[in-house]
Amino acid sequence: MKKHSNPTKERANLSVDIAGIKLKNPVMPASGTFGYGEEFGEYIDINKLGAIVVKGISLNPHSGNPPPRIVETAGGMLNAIGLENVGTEAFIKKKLPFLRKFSTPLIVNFFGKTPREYKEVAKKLSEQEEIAGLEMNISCPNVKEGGIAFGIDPKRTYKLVSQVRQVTTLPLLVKLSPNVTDIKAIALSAEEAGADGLSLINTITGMAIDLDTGKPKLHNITGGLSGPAIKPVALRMVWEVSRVVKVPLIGIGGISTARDALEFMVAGASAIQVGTAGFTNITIMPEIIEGMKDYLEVNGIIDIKRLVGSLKVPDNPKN
Amino acid sequence: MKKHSNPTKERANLSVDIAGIKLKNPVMPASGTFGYGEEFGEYIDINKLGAIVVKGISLNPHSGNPPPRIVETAGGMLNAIGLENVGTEAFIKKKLPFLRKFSTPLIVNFFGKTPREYKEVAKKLSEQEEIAGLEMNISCPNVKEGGIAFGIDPKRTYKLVSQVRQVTTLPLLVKLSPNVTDIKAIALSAEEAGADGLSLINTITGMAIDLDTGKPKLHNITGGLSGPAIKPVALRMVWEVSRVVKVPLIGIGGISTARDALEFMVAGASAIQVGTAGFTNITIMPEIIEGMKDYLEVNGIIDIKRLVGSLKVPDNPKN
Amino acid sequence: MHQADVIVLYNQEVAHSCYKMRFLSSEIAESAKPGQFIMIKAGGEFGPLLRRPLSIHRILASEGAVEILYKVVGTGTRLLSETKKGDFLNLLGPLGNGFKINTDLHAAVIVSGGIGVAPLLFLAEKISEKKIDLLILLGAKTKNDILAVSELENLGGEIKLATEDGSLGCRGLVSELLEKRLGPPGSPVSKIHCFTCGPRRMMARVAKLSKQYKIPCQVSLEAGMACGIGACLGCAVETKPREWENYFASQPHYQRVCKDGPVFDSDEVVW
Amino acid sequence: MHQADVIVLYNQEVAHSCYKMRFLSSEIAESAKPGQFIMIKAGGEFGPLLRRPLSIHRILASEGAVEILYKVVGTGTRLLSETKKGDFLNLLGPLGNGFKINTDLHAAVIVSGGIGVAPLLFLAEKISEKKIDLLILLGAKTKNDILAVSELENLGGEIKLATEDGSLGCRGLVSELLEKRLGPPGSPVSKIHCFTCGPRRMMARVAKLSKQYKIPCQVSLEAGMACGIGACLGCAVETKPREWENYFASQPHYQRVCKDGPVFDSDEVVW
Ligand SMILES: Cc1cc2nc3c(=O)[nH]c(=O)nc-3n(C[C@H](O)[C@H](O)[C@H](O)COP(=O)(O)OP(=O)(O)OC[C@H]3O[C@@H](n4cnc5c(N)ncnc54)[C@H](O)[C@@H]3O)c2cc1C
Ligand SMILES: Cc1cc2nc3c(=O)[nH]c(=O)nc-3n(C[C@H](O)[C@H](O)[C@H](O)COP(=O)(O)OP(=O)(O)OC[C@H]3O[C@@H](n4cnc5c(N)ncnc54)[C@H](O)[C@@H]3O)c2cc1C
Ligand SMILES: Cc1cc2nc3c(=O)[nH]c(=O)nc-3n(C[C@H](O)[C@H](O)[C@H](O)COP(=O)(O)O)c2cc1C
Ligand SMILES: Cc1cc2nc3c(=O)[nH]c(=O)nc-3n(C[C@H](O)[C@H](O)[C@H](O)COP(=O)(O)O)c2cc1C
Ligand code: FES
Ligand code: FES
Repeated sequence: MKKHSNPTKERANLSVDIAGIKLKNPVMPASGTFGYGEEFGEYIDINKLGAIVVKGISLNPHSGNPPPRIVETAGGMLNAIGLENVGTEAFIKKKLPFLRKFSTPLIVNFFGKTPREYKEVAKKLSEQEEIAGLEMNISCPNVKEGGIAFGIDPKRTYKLVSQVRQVTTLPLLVKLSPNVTDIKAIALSAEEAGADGLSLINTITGMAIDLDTGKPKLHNITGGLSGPAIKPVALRMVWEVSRVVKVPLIGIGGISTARDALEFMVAGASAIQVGTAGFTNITIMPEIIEGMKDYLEVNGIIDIKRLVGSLKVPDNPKN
Repeated sequence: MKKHSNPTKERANLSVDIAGIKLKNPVMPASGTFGYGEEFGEYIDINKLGAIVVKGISLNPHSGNPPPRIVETAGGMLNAIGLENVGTEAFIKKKLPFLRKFSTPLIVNFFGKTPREYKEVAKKLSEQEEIAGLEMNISCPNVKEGGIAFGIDPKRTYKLVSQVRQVTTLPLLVKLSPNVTDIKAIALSAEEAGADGLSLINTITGMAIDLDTGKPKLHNITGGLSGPAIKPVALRMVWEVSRVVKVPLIGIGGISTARDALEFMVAGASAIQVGTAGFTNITIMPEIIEGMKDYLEVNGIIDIKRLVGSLKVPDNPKN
Repeated sequence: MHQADVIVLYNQEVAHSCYKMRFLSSEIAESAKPGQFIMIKAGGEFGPLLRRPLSIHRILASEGAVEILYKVVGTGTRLLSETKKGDFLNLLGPLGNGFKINTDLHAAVIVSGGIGVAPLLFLAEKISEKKIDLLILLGAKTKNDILAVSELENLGGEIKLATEDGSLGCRGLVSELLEKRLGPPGSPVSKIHCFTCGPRRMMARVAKLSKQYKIPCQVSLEAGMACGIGACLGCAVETKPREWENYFASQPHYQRVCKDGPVFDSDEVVW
Repeated sequence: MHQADVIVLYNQEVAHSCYKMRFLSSEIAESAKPGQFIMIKAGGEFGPLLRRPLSIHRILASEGAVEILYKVVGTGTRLLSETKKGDFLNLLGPLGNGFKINTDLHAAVIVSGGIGVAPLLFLAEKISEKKIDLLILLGAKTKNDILAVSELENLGGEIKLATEDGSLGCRGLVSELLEKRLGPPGSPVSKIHCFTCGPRRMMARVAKLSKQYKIPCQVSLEAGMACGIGACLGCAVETKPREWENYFASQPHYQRVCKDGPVFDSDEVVW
């Protein structure tokens, strides 16, 4: 990271631009950990966030998996919520009215069980002017093709993203799964297919067993690992992807402090999302924003954008 | 898990058979965390272990990566040792004499930079009668094919394992990398190519950044994540693989307690390896062995083999 | 509802592996309703990642203090039990909906199993304050697991005990006490409400009895939780869909224990 | 070498963010050599995963007690600083090779930078016991970072101080003190051995001077460690290959700080 002296003690500029969405600061919640905003609204000032990101929406409502749905692991947790959501229609009618009250841009995470569903949801959401951008979750099983996730194969990713691209002019973020051999290939496919930005990472598939009952701890058997445990993997993937794509990245995975957040930006993320950490500390996002500001000012960095991708490695052209 | 009453309080039978190697108990060190045995020999009774597994050996000595080579993360650590080892010849001359003193079977982990090297090492090691089995690490970059790891592609895996299979009659374990989209496909390829057993998982690639210097914390930039943080991922992969292959599995990843070890066996492992946990507690392996025995006896399970793959899920044929 | 570091005033073992803790929080003391809970971060920075949900056991309004009653079952509760007077604990609360005490309620029966008494003392106090007739049925495995008896006795209502091993009160299940009390099926038991908390199977039995006798019954459910505020959907419990919720069609219907509960009408729950 | 829970006798801040801790361990007290270290699990079960390496600062043989001197720089040392008298700590040691004190040694100079004095007090005591002439050069950033002076003074040898800001002793680097003391290059300085520990750049300077003056010099190095016993190869430091090790050919040559060190001949190290 380049340090610049800041004798006049200006306040650091934390604003960033993600795929045309202007953010006051790079900090936003991770989809599925912030409900539809209402739940956290009682505790924090949503206007202070960089963006709002809501629980993944599908065309029709889903009731999700039977419990138990969550289990704690070392430095992390597994969840198998099963994509429970109210569906596009109810989201627009019942959830949007609350969300439109804020000056903070709204990013809607969505998914489908078939490419058609993906397109339909994207289309319907794009008609809502309160929505600043879409985040497309491609880690879902494709029911048409035997339940294998869309986002684990570059070709499938390309096809799906292209189709969605055609139906929306909103900034389109594609959220990548870490459960792949080469996340760069998936990222490149998504970029080529028209993604305006990439969010990474989603959860890593894991499992927990209750020895005393001999059963899995989650009804769904496997679940997605999140939290500090996955931070090193997320950071590596952000760095790998940042070296091959041109679109901006949103770094996600185990971010719990301002330093974590800044590390992701040094690795190449233009913004970050906070998920699991919000469960332990409900005011973590405002705290991270303040902490980032303080760090930048103490170190004389007047604009956070200078940090993005500044990792000092021998072959980094950004240094 | 099935419980059986054990009124006579027999001591539980912990012995298992892995690919023809008879183990007193299912507990062994993970390659690279136990040196060449000498280091731990001062602290624990090596004769009590199920097997000895040594640091990965290559044809020629490797001096490894420049430091820093390790860094701690939440619930885990990253290492980028860079496969430092004394080479096959020095291993046989200088390290085997110590290792042959024990009644515990010796499993030698090895790797190569080319298929030829893999074969040569396997051949040389197979001539040593002290060696009970080989564990082939296929997560190494293939220098001939542009540095892409052998073990991330089913076809490459099949080819490499077949070639090694031809040069050794020793029990051949193949150690799988978790950095893949579908570990089942790699496992099936290795089995088909003649592997007698599979060890999983190796480390997950991760990264750590020093915010204050703006540099990666490891000289090698990325490293392998191990420790409790990865246990849920390892457990999931053992379970997934156990459902598609017939050869025995060795479960590895974050095992730190007897309960952890038993959970891996319930998931489908016939034996387990302990790596990172040995750094915090040097006597962890004897403690795990005792703890497993106690657990089995308290629960009236007279033979540990009954636990293997006993996970209670609706479609498990083993229940 | 707020998140704060609170100071511990008291933390003692009150029965085998059961602890009572008191801490200062005028915010919670002023606003909490019976049946609500708090989410505590056990062990501080290096404890387990997630908060642990614990019911509000009692409010000491004059001191602005709050009591919880908890059983050590794992790492979080063990670390909590090691907390000392003067230590700080981070918590979030009060959370959840709490029990509803209808204004026209004449008589209430509280059925508690084991540590399930935790939220029920607070409830019993509120019911007593309203001069509603109160019968308390306390059940547990053995006499060592019967908790909070003296506090409940102070309220002056009737208390019946049952233990599975017969070491205190009747031998048997607390639901049998309830059954005995309700008389032969068909007996008229009007305007009684039942409130229960305890092991799920016990609550299921109480729910079934209540249904038989047509007594409204409120149950306080448990579920593993991550956020405690309704944001993560981790604490789902299956319930019967209300009519207007038929858009879920053939899918099961879930509610959040943390936000829609933890107290549910026993009729709603799919047992 | 052993792994054990030891009881803490004393743990106090002795200078800004520097602590001295004393614990009972007759095994270590009896067997440890100057320059060896221990690996401590800070924060117990829920502390950071890996042990932390800390030098043996002093042995109190009669009490079977051991002292360490450490600076709070991160989580592990912070948790250590919160340890109280009577607490237990799990540790492994003594580890590593320690300083070699040649039998024919006539005069020794110890060069310490900052917290680098930690292993050097124990060494100075051993050297004093052997009636070897001892000069101690202590350097630090400011006078607040000069540690263990009174203990070193008790040994009766000569002590010179240097601080970078001049707040105590000479203004400047401790390596300049050494240079001044050695006189103009070419001065005859026979049978002196140099022992040093401190920031890597300071040790590199001392190593360079020693080489110039042809004085044998032992340095105590640091590296991030996982196992502390030579098993993981995590603590590599680049050294010059010895002749018979030429099988490494063009590759760099590494040694393990924990097992082959932490004390190395300064000539061996690739600075
Ligand atoms: C709304 C609510 C209110 C509660 N109020 C109280 C209370 O007042 N007093 C009290 O003692 N307990 C209460 N509980 C239960 C309490 O939250 C758990 O016992 C606690 O979280 C266990 O944490 P642990 O780290 O000690 O155990 P863990 O190590 O997390 O688990 C140990 C064992 O307990 C089981 N377990 C963990 N959490 C739960 C749970 N929520 N329900 C059932 N079993 C569980 C685990 O499966 C495991 O077998 C309440 C739970 C909820 C949801
Ligand atoms: C053989 C040996 C003997 C040592 N003896 C002492 C001693 O007697 N007294 C003492 O105060 N310290 C000593 N150290 C250094 C001490 O081990 C580290 O300061 C400690 O491990 C830091 O742990 P932490 O959790 O507090 O910091 P961390 O949170 O792990 O790190 C905080 C900061 O310190 C840096 N750091 C961490 N470990 C080291 C290290 N080993 N060397 C340099 N920088 C590091 C990190 O990069 C980071 O910037 C010794 C180290 C070694 C290898
Ligand atoms: C309870 C829970 C629910 C989640 N739901 C979604 C979701 O609906 N859509 C999605 O794209 N990601 C979802 N995620 C993944 C998170 O958005 C995020 O990618 C992941 O948790 C890693 O970040 P963290 O470690 O900060 O939690 C969910 C995560 C959790 C823990
Ligand atoms: C320091 C270190 C060195 C390792 N070296 C090797 C190696 O040489 N060959 C190999 O197959 N695996 C190696 N591994 C991987 C371990 O054998 C094991 O698969 C991994 O650490 C996961 O287990 P754990 O979580 O119990 O440590 C190494 C791991 C560590 C931490
Ligand atoms: S615990 Fe998160 S929704 Fe209930
Ligand atoms: S720390 Fe493991 S070899 Fe030195």
